Amino acid sequence: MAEQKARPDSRAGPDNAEPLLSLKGLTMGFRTDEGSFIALEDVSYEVPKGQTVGLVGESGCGKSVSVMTAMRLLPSPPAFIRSGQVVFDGRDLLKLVPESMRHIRGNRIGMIFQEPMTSLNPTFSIGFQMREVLRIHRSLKRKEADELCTDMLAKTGIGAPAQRLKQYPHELSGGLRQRIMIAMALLCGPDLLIADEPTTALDVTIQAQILELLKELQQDLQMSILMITHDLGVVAESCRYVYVMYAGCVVESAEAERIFSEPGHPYTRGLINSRPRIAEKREWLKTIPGMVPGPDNRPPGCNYAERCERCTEQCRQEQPQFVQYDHKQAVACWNPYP
Amino acid sequence: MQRNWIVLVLLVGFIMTWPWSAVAGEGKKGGTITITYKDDVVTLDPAIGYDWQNWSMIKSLFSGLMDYEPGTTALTPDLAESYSVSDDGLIYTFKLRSGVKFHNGRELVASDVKYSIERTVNPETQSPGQGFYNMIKGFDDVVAGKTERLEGIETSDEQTVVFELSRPDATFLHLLALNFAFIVPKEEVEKWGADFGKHPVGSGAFKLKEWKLGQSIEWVRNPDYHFPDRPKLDGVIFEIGQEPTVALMRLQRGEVDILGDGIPPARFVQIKNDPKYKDQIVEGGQLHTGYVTMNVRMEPFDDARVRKAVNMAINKDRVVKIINNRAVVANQPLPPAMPGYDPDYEGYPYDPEQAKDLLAEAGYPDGFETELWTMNVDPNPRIAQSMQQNLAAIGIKADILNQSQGPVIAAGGEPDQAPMIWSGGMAWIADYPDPSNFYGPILGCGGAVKGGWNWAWYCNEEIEKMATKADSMSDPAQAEKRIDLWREIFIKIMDDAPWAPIFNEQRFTMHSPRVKGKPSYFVDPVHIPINYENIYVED
Amino acid sequence: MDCNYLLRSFFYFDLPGIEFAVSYAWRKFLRKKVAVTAAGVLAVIILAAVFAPVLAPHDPYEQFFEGLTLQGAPLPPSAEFFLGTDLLGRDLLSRLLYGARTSLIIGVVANGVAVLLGTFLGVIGGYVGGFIGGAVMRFTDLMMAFPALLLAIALAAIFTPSLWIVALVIALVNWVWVARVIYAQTRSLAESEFIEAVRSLGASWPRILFLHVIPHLAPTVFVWSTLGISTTVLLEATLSFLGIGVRPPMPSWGGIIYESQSYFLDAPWLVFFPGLAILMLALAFNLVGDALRDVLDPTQRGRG
Amino acid sequence: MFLFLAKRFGASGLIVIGITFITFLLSYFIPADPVRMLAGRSATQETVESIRHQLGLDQPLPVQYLKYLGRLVQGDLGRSYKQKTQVAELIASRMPATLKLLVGAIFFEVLFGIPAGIFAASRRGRKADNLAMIASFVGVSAPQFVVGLLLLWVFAYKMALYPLGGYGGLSHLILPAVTLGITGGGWYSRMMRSSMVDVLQQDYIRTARAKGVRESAVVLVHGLRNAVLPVIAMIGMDIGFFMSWTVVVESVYGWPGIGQLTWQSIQVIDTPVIMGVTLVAALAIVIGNFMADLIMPLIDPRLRVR
Amino acid sequence: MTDREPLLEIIDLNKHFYVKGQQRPVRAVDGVSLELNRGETLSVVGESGCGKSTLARAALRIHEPTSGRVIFKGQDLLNLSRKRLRAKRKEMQFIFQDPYASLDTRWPVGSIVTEPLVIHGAGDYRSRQKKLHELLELVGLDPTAANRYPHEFSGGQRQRIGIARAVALEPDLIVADEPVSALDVSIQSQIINLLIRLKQDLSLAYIFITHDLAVVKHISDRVAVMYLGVIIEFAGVEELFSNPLHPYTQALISAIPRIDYRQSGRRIVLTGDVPDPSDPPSGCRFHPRCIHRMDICSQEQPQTLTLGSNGSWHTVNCHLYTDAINL
Repeated sequence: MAEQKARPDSRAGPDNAEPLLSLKGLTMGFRTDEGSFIALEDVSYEVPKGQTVGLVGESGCGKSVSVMTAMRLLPSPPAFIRSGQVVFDGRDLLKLVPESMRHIRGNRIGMIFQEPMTSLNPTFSIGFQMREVLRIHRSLKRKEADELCTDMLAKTGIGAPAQRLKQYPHELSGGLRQRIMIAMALLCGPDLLIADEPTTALDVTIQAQILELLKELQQDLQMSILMITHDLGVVAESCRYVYVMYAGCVVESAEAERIFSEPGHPYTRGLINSRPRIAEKREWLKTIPGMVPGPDNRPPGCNYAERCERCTEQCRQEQPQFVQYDHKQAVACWNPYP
Repeated sequence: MQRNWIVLVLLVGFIMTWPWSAVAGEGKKGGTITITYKDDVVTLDPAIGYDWQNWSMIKSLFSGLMDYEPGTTALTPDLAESYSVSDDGLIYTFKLRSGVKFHNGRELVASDVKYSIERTVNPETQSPGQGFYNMIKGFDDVVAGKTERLEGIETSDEQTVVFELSRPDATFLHLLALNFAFIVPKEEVEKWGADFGKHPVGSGAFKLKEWKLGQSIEWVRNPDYHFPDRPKLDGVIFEIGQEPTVALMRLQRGEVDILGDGIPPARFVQIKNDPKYKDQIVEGGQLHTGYVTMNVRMEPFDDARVRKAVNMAINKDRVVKIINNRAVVANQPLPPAMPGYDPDYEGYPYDPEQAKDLLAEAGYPDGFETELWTMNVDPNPRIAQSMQQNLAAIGIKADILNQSQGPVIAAGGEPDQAPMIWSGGMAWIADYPDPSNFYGPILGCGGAVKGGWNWAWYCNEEIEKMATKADSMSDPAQAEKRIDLWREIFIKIMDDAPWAPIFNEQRFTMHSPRVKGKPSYFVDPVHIPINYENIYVED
Repeated sequence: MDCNYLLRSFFYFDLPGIEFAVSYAWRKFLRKKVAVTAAGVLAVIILAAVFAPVLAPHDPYEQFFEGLTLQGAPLPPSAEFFLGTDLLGRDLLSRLLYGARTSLIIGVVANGVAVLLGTFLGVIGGYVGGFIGGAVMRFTDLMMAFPALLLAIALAAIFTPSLWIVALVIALVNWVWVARVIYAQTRSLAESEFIEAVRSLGASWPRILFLHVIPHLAPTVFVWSTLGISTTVLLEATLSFLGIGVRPPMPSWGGIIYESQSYFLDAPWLVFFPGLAILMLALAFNLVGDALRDVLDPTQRGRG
Repeated sequence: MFLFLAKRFGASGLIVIGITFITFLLSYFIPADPVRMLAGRSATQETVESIRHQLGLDQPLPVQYLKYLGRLVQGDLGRSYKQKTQVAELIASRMPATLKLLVGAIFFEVLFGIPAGIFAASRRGRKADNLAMIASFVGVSAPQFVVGLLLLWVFAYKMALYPLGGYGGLSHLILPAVTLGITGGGWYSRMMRSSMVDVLQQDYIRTARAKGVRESAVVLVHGLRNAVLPVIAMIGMDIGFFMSWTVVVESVYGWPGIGQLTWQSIQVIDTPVIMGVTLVAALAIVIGNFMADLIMPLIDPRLRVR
Repeated sequence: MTDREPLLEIIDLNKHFYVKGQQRPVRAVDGVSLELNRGETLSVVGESGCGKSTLARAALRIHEPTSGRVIFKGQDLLNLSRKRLRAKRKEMQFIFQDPYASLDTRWPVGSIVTEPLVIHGAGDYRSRQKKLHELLELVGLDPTAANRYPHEFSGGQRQRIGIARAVALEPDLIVADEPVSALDVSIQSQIINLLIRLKQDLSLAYIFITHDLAVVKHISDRVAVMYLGVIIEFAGVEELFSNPLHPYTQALISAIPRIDYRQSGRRIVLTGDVPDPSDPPSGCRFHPRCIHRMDICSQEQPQTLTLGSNGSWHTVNCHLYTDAINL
């Protein structure tokens, strides 16, 4: 399977910087009652040290699944990994014993999630949940831990941090909760922060706050961020490098600036053009016809072929190869836009 | 008056000769025994306690003017030192034993006797025994609430009680041996009020030491008991809430001395067949009859032929077998141990063919449908089913209605509700060993009223007259004749067949090897399961 | 409103969909091995009950003379009486087979009545609301707090027990749970967006209730119609065990145990076989009902 | 919080009163005359009427009920017709046994039900899960009287490990408690499982894992605290459930508790005792729910507001 | 009725409701006044919890408003009997945010789409079937969809079903509550285009409830900005985006993440969260987060000021402009 569909290295290599996290040819799927299906096909991307990388795509394209797989947070069964590697700081995470993996999670890789309302345990105080991280990864006295927590809360712009520790999630607003999630993820000073749709559930004004905050923190702490989002605007605002996913595959990777100015893959282009823009007035929005194929009925060739305006017979038959334009852009398409 | 003296002499002779002397020489004092019961002991108030379990307990905690010789149904004076009856049978004079003390230390005097019986008769007490004393003069006034004093009881001095009856009654001495006539100290009754039943103070062989509700009752010897050689035991412990099956196992292990509830029916066959326990099981008759009533006011049981047919249809041997032969087949209302039982009477034989003929004669060649009521506690539904099958064989389709006791009793007390009732579980165990006790409420006209206990609604004027006559034959000289009259009455009743007598339950008591005493003490007709006063232990 | 449309919309349009839903549910159900096994057991019991007259080796009511020992003890399993005899000398196997009828009839009838009653009151409580709905639900709360077995015992004492009375008594005790579940579901349906949508189209309340709310309750009702039977069977057995079940000599599994419970040490087969039968029946209904719940109505979970 | 509890208490009070009313009505309609049974077989008509009058049973039903309530308010449960004892005293004497049984049963339920549920949930979809769930359904489907008799037969009779029923120490308690708890244990394990399965799919569980929390702690700390809530609510309701099932279990084991008292009283239509027992059962339900209401906010802070 | 008369006029509409355990009512909609002309699209925009969905429902009496007037085609909806209101509903329809939750999953699509026709007794069976096919075609669904059930469709298709149902009776007004928020980006554009096309074809008027300013900009004629139950700014779309007056509107517009990569310039980042609607701040409800906060803001509720630049009409509720109007 892996050999047949092998593609040239999809990584264009953001800035040639040394990668901190890299997924290499990850193919995985789920077994269900209805049979098993492949969710991710040969997914490769990488996050360099100290940079923010975006992972964009519509719902169901596999962006969250890829990081959950990388972090080994998917229960198996039903999830299974067919092939690939997840290299973090030189080690393949997929080969680690669970105990070592545990020491990476929350310690060297922090994660924040889409739903700040539900991502915190409602039955434990903020303080407990934050201290827990320190208890697991650092052996600190309670007082030291509390200090560290309040510091971190203050850093994420939360007022009266000492009181917050005593509060429970339901007493806080969504924005605050997301800040707390961020603070919690950053407690151990991770090298990488995985932000899975961190602002999707938030209001625009709060989203702006959180994005600003992430930007500041990244500069302060010199960490890498993998930003998963479906919102091209968020990517444009916060990422230097972007991977676009469609139906379980990475279809394009490029510098953020490049991807918006000269999108190579028809899908990327369609996505960008289908958003209404504040700055210009158009009568009709550009649309992408049809729907994303489900994981159980993907075509033999390019997954996007059915919806693509530049589709050829080759597209229907063969999986497209990655075409590397330069170090700034690579596209998996038989007929990419120039 | 002369005859009174004869009675007295006879009685004194009785007292001096075998029962007491025999008992006095038998066994030694000391030791404590353990008895188990499943159900709670309801009350130990002699005016109220009226079930087989507390009946004999009360007898050992209290005493009355009269008692029975242990293990028999023969009357004997107890608190009475002597008594005399007037010629017309209306005046009874009792001389009390002197120096008898209540458990609280006070001496028992004649006014206590008066008080105790008045208390039983007083409606406020709600004594189920009240109605027994309706022959005492002034009874009606007390019942009507006009007075609390019974006109018919006089205490001329501290040791003498005189009863005046409104009509002669041959059973009166028996009635004084009933628990309801046992003597209670007024001050204690007033102290405890309605809770006297939980704090009984009497003058019996034992006194209550401790009662843990729902768990145990502990008795100790009454050192001041007026029979100095009794009781033999230092104490008795009742453990409450013990399953009969468990109790049996514990007895086998030696932890328990007497099975209060008897041998559990389910284990009966095994235990009975085990030679190891041969000496520990005592069998005896009871003053009990199990019977099916047929409502003579409801069709088709208004026809005596139908009732006779039912009598002939029921295979009583099979019924007895179903309860593991723990009974003997009955053919008349009276149990064999009861004076007046007719051993020569053959009754209705088991003969389905003839039963069918009788039915056809009565106009039911194809039988009919009816209902058989029964109480819903094992083995009664089983017995009912066995009879149901017998009835079905002659074409009577009886629907079994099994209910808890209350509704069955209620239905029996209505003239038109229950055509047939199997009496099991609610059946008649005699209060006192006299045949009259089997007539009045359950076969006499007085019981055939709404809410009454004559579930057959049988009322025969002729028999009623005979019964009245028999009851007034209080002269001891007529005793034999009286019994003969009763015998005749019950056989006559069987001609009308308002009942189908089924069986007389046998009593089986099992005791540990260390408990000794005459076998009759263990199947004492009035002390169930044992006569606590007279048994002893040998370790 | 033309009836034609109603009919069409229900039968013409709905049919393919229902077929689809049913076949989908069916396939999902078949994948559950345990449930299929349980359904098999159920089928066996139902067949045994239906064909009891054919299958039973003896008359279940016949008290055989040779069915008891001379001392009146029941016989252990033998060639003549496969599962032994009961305390009246009747063939236990035959009584068990006929007893299955009792259990099933009471199970189905009692539970059917309970489900109907519960659904009716639940819908009133959940959809009508206001004073009536509130009163209905307060009453349900009350009955919920009433010790069920005590209620059944008292009811059984008031009405002389018979097959149908026992069924009724059980129904009167059991409807409460159905009412609670239906109430909760109706409430959430009544507040759901698609009902809001239909209301915004201008639909009248009977239309909403009968065409939109009630069809959604169908799976729950169906699930409870199955799941509830196990509770009913157990309750019937328990009532019989306490001596207030169906009228003897009608065979009932609980009744057999009731009659023989004190003999269980010496005649354990009299407890074991009927006990096993009750267990199997209740278990089968439970497993099938639970699987149906998973398949049809995964949101409902409660104590039956 | 206080207001909330007060409201709950008020509602509970109404429920208790409603229950007493229904019980009163039921005992009134039971076709048996307690006075007849009380008065004995030799009683005259006058005596019966006089007793009826003394007990106030000749008054119209509403008056009887109101008088009953009036006495109830003064803490007087009445006197048993049959035993002539204060009902309160009777119940009090039976209470320790029943309480022991209840505690034992709940202990058993919780001890087996909850771990089994957690175990099954953490192995969801695997063989162990299936087995545990079938076992729990066996527990739910097993009639208690059969379980009781079989346990007695096996463990007390054949193996002689425990006494053959009866009241006493721990060895007496084990079999009845297991019997009473087996249904609940089955339910709890099912509830615990489904609740835990739900909880383990929650986002905060993912967060906990992402923090590097040990899997056992994810389940037992983060999962359990959330998943146990419905089970606690259920235990609250169960106390009422038990009050009626004790009738069966106590009858099988000869356990001298409220259940036996109930059964005896029903047999002879001892209305005051029946009323008292139902009241106790209803109170048990109310108290059970109330305790659940008190305990749940300790576990879930969201319930603490108000 | 003249064309000049607005199709829908909402005057001082209030919707208060009580939340369990809270003493004071939540004033979800607090004295809102709006008007909508025929064939016009009015967007109501605001963050979650600002009361925009409640406003939409209260205006159509899907939820009974507390007080106010809603004049639809010259008739006050709030005075109508339930029966007459039901009849009136054929002229005003609703589209919901969650296309799955708003469709009866037990009904086939054909029945769902024709249900409004049945309810209002439009045509016979045959004509309704014809209409059904037209409608399906209109919203871009396959005719075979009629026999299938909602769960067999994707989110975008379901929203098309919802839209088909809404336009079945050819209403004058459609209130759409976040109709595209739950959809994927590539599907959003399809639905938006569909809505615009329908508006042109069927001469509809929309009230469009959304939080997505980019969509608002694209689709609306006029925009009302809502904050904590109050309309704080109301203007034509071009006017509003080119000249936002209220500090909140300004922040909102600047907070939109832009795809137009190079354009992202200075951004106003608001501090704090939207306050609890059951306990809104005194005075101007926005004042705790406002960068131009003045003393008066916490004391007095600002009046609705009508301003205009270049002759266009524009209202705003803000103390900043009290002086401007006096000039």
